[in-house]
Amino acid sequence: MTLALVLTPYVYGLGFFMMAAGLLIALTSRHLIKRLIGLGVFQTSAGVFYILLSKVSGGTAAIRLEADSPAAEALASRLDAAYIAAHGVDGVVYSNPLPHVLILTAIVVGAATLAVGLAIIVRIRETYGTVDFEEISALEARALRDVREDEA
Amino acid sequence: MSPFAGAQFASPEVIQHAPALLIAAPLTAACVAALSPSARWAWFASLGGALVSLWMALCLAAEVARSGAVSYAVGGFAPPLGIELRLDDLSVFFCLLVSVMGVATSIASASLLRLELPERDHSLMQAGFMLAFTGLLGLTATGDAFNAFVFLEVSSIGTYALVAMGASQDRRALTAAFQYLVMGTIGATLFVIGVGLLYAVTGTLNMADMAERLAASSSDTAAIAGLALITVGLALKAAMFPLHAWLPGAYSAGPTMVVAFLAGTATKVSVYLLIRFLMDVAGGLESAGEGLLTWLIAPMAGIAAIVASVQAVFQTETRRILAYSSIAQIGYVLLGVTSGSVAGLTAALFLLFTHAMIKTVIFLSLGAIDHRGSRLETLAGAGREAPWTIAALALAILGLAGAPFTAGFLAKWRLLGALADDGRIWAVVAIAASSLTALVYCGRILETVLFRTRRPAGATISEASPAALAAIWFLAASSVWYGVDASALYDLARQAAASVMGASP
Amino acid sequence: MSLLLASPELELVFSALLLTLVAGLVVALLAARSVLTCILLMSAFSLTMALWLMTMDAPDVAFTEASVGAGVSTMILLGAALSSTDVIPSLRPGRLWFPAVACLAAFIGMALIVPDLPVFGDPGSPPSAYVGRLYLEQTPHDIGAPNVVTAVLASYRGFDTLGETTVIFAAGVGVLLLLGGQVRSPDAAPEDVSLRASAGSPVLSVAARLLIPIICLYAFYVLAHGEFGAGGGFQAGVILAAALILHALVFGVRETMKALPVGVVRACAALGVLGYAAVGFLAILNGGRFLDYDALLSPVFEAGLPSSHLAGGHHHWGQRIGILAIETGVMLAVASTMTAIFYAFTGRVSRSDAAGAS
Amino acid sequence: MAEAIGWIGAVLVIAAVGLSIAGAVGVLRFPDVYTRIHAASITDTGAASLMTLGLLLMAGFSPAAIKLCIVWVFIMLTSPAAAHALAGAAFGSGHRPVLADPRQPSEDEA
Repeated sequence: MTLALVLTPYVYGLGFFMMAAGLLIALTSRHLIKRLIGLGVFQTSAGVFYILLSKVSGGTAAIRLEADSPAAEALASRLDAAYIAAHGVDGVVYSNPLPHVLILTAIVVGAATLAVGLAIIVRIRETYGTVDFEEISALEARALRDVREDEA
Repeated sequence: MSPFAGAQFASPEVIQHAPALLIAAPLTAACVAALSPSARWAWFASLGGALVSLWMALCLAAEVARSGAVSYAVGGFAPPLGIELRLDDLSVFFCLLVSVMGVATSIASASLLRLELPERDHSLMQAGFMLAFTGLLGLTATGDAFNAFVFLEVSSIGTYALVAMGASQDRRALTAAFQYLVMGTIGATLFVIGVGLLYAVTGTLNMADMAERLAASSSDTAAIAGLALITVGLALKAAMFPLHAWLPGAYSAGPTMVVAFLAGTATKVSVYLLIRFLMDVAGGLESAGEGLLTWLIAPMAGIAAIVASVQAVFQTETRRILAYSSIAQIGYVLLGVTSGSVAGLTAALFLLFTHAMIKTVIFLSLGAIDHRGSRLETLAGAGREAPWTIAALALAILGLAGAPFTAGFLAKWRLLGALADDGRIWAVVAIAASSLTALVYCGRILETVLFRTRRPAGATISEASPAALAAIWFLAASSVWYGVDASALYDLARQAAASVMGASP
Repeated sequence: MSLLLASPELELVFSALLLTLVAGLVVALLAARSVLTCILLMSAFSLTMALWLMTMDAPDVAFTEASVGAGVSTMILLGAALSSTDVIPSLRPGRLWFPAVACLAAFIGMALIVPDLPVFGDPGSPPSAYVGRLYLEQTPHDIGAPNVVTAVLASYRGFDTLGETTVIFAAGVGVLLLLGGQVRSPDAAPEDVSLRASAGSPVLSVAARLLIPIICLYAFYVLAHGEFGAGGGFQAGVILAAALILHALVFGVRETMKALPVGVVRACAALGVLGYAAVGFLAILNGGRFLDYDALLSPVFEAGLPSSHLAGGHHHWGQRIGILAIETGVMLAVASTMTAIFYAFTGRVSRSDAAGAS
Repeated sequence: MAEAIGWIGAVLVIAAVGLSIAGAVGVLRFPDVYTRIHAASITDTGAASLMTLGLLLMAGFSPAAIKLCIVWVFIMLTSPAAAHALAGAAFGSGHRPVLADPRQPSEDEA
């Protein structure tokens, strides 16, 4: 358990680092596609956090095994009986399935966001001739100035 | 007394399943709209979906008035294992808001779409609109924190593309939609991380269960962080100052039916979730919810009320003026929410509902006379060319300015009263200053449409179609009616506020 | 067999090492300049993430992450980025500092709450000890499927999955709205966007002819096997879409569109979601709650089925049929939406190429 | 006996990992597209074969063994076809193989 205590801040730290990095890419990149990629990293790192919550030490994937099957016995052989009795379900220790389900949904949502975002980017490129954020802002500013001059 | 007490709109068998039908009906309508061969059939599908939802919302309002909160275990699994749809007074209030605006937008949508987009896109536009409608209704009805995220995305994903469809009129719709997508996704992801933190502390996703376990938990740093993330995420979605940058672009460039619906509902539903999480789920953590409300949201709302109003004065495009005014109004509503009293929350909810009606009228009528991202001056003389539409628009603008005998006036008056009673003089000053500023831009719009004459070069403006006029006038007339006799809506709002604050109405 | 099993603590260390690799790829992504590099790094990121998910006992998620993140996402990213692979410099430092400080502050803020979070791998943490454990205990009784993830996904939290399918459908509607106006009929379909080398390459066409039916078969296997192992409607849909996309890459989009026009694809997406919702309505009509699969079959009928739990057996036929029905709806919706998205992107790219050439 | 076969399987898997690393180095260090594809695809098939063989020995007679055999067949089918398509695409988009040693520039290049 001491090893797990050392690992805890490390793995959460990595997860939070990925969140911050993804957010940074999504907010600051000049290339619009790179912004979307950053957004994807940000969404995935939220998933990392959920999955970190799901792991049970010595557990296995949440597919129920028969208690006396060879696979279940092999898994049980490396854990002590008290641990299995306390945390196992019918003699086998499983990881928590709920975060897995949630993150399956979140991955799908990420793919959907990516598809719509890319569709908008394709249209932006056709309309403005560029996917550089700064250039688009400059083009818009110029258009606005032209309108103002027409008025004057 | 709720105005729905004693009413019964359907047989008990239907009412029993109303929470699920409320969401499943528009979802089915969206699929039918996408399948339909012509724009006309898609319109019928969307209208049908919206009407069934409104019917179900009315049934639920009556049911909640009769027997308190309704809980529906989807799939037959009791919470916390299954997903629970839970409707109390507060959610029913927002259900009614969303479905009324949905029906109004849907009625007007066919003629609005004809003005803006080629026929072949209409059925998909209706499908996208119904999906957004489904998502917002799901948000108000769900009692499960992660399910709320799913519906947040259902309502958003389609909306991003719908906003971008404004590009056929105004190319800025594309960049606005992209910014909306990035900001909206960041907001939703922050929300889901926050829910994850609450899940890490409580081990459950059901909101009621979460509230109980939070109250019992010993250490709450992670829970407070989770609530803070949820607050920031929802503030992004609600366009709370200073996270509002995406809203003016999206409102000014999107297609009318989309903007009218979003302006009336999307930011409002985010406010609902904010209330739900900070006052209900965090109820056990007195310090956390109230701390966030008092020290984060209230000051920002005060600044929003003033800054956004001033920004609105300096805009030249009609829709941008209105977008900034929406940001200011969200500020008013949040000031009421943070007041911490039943009266304040009631006034805030009342203001929220009337403002939704007013903004929907304004955007629908602007779209119906074919006035989009263009400048205010092009509206000059509109009053003479399209008297019926402009009359409704003028009524709504009067309501926005807070003229007496409109619902807008009554709402602001009660809000100011409630805030003054709580001793929040700074909030009263902020709202008063903002309202005075609002007079400037509302006056400008009114003056342009009513008294100016059209420049010779300007395009003619034609009256809205009968269907659109019906929708516009229905909402405009109700906003005037609630200005004269507010009791029905006000009682509903008070009931909702009382149910959150845990006080007897 | 013992060779395969390391000690539990060593597993945690291994998993942390893999996560370090994933984070390293994010660092590379921060520094990357060219979009093409970014896309490939994103793909590598997803693939490594899938490996990491395997070490975290999440095979279903790993499967999805690999097929969606490394497969479909990379493909549509490449499709959208094809004509602009130019290098765009990073933002000027003057514009960078505020977001950078904000992200750093967010990171530090999140790091501060680590002591309050569950210990990595702790079986007694609230998430693992409460609802998660209830699912593990009750699935054999309530659902009867060995794969608890599928049971939760399709039945306990089936409403979430309905929402998820709707999200995919909404994305399909959005992409078709934005890009689909041009690719209605096969005659109007763009010029061949297949791999340039495939023209007359017997290797590819033979391999594709051999593989496409097998891929389809595998998709149905994944669909039906979801109850017992990793898999399910969503993964099956992505695989089915992959078969169609392979067809388009090797034989040309025009051929694929002739076989499967955009209108049909769009209708299939709507029908998939509709089918899912219909299962819910059917349950209501039979007297259950929305999406209550136990109500799908009438009790009399189910009691007559072999080893039905109503007759004291352990087969939950209603749940089983319900799960299979909604997973089929998910597969239909996902496969057709992915195909529609692919049509929209490839159709568009070659259209702008043609515009540039003329 | 079973234990010994398991160890042989483990050795094969480790050999496969070594081969993969060699392939990765090749992809990074080789001079042009074609040699890199060569490095990638030869390890793709070779390492995967060793890996499946090793895993087969470790798994013994079980349903997993049948699945492993099927996986191997598909790798043998797809990996060369993918390499072929990649090389064809590279050639089609104008990449030419480097024929001389780039460290000793020939006269017409200089």
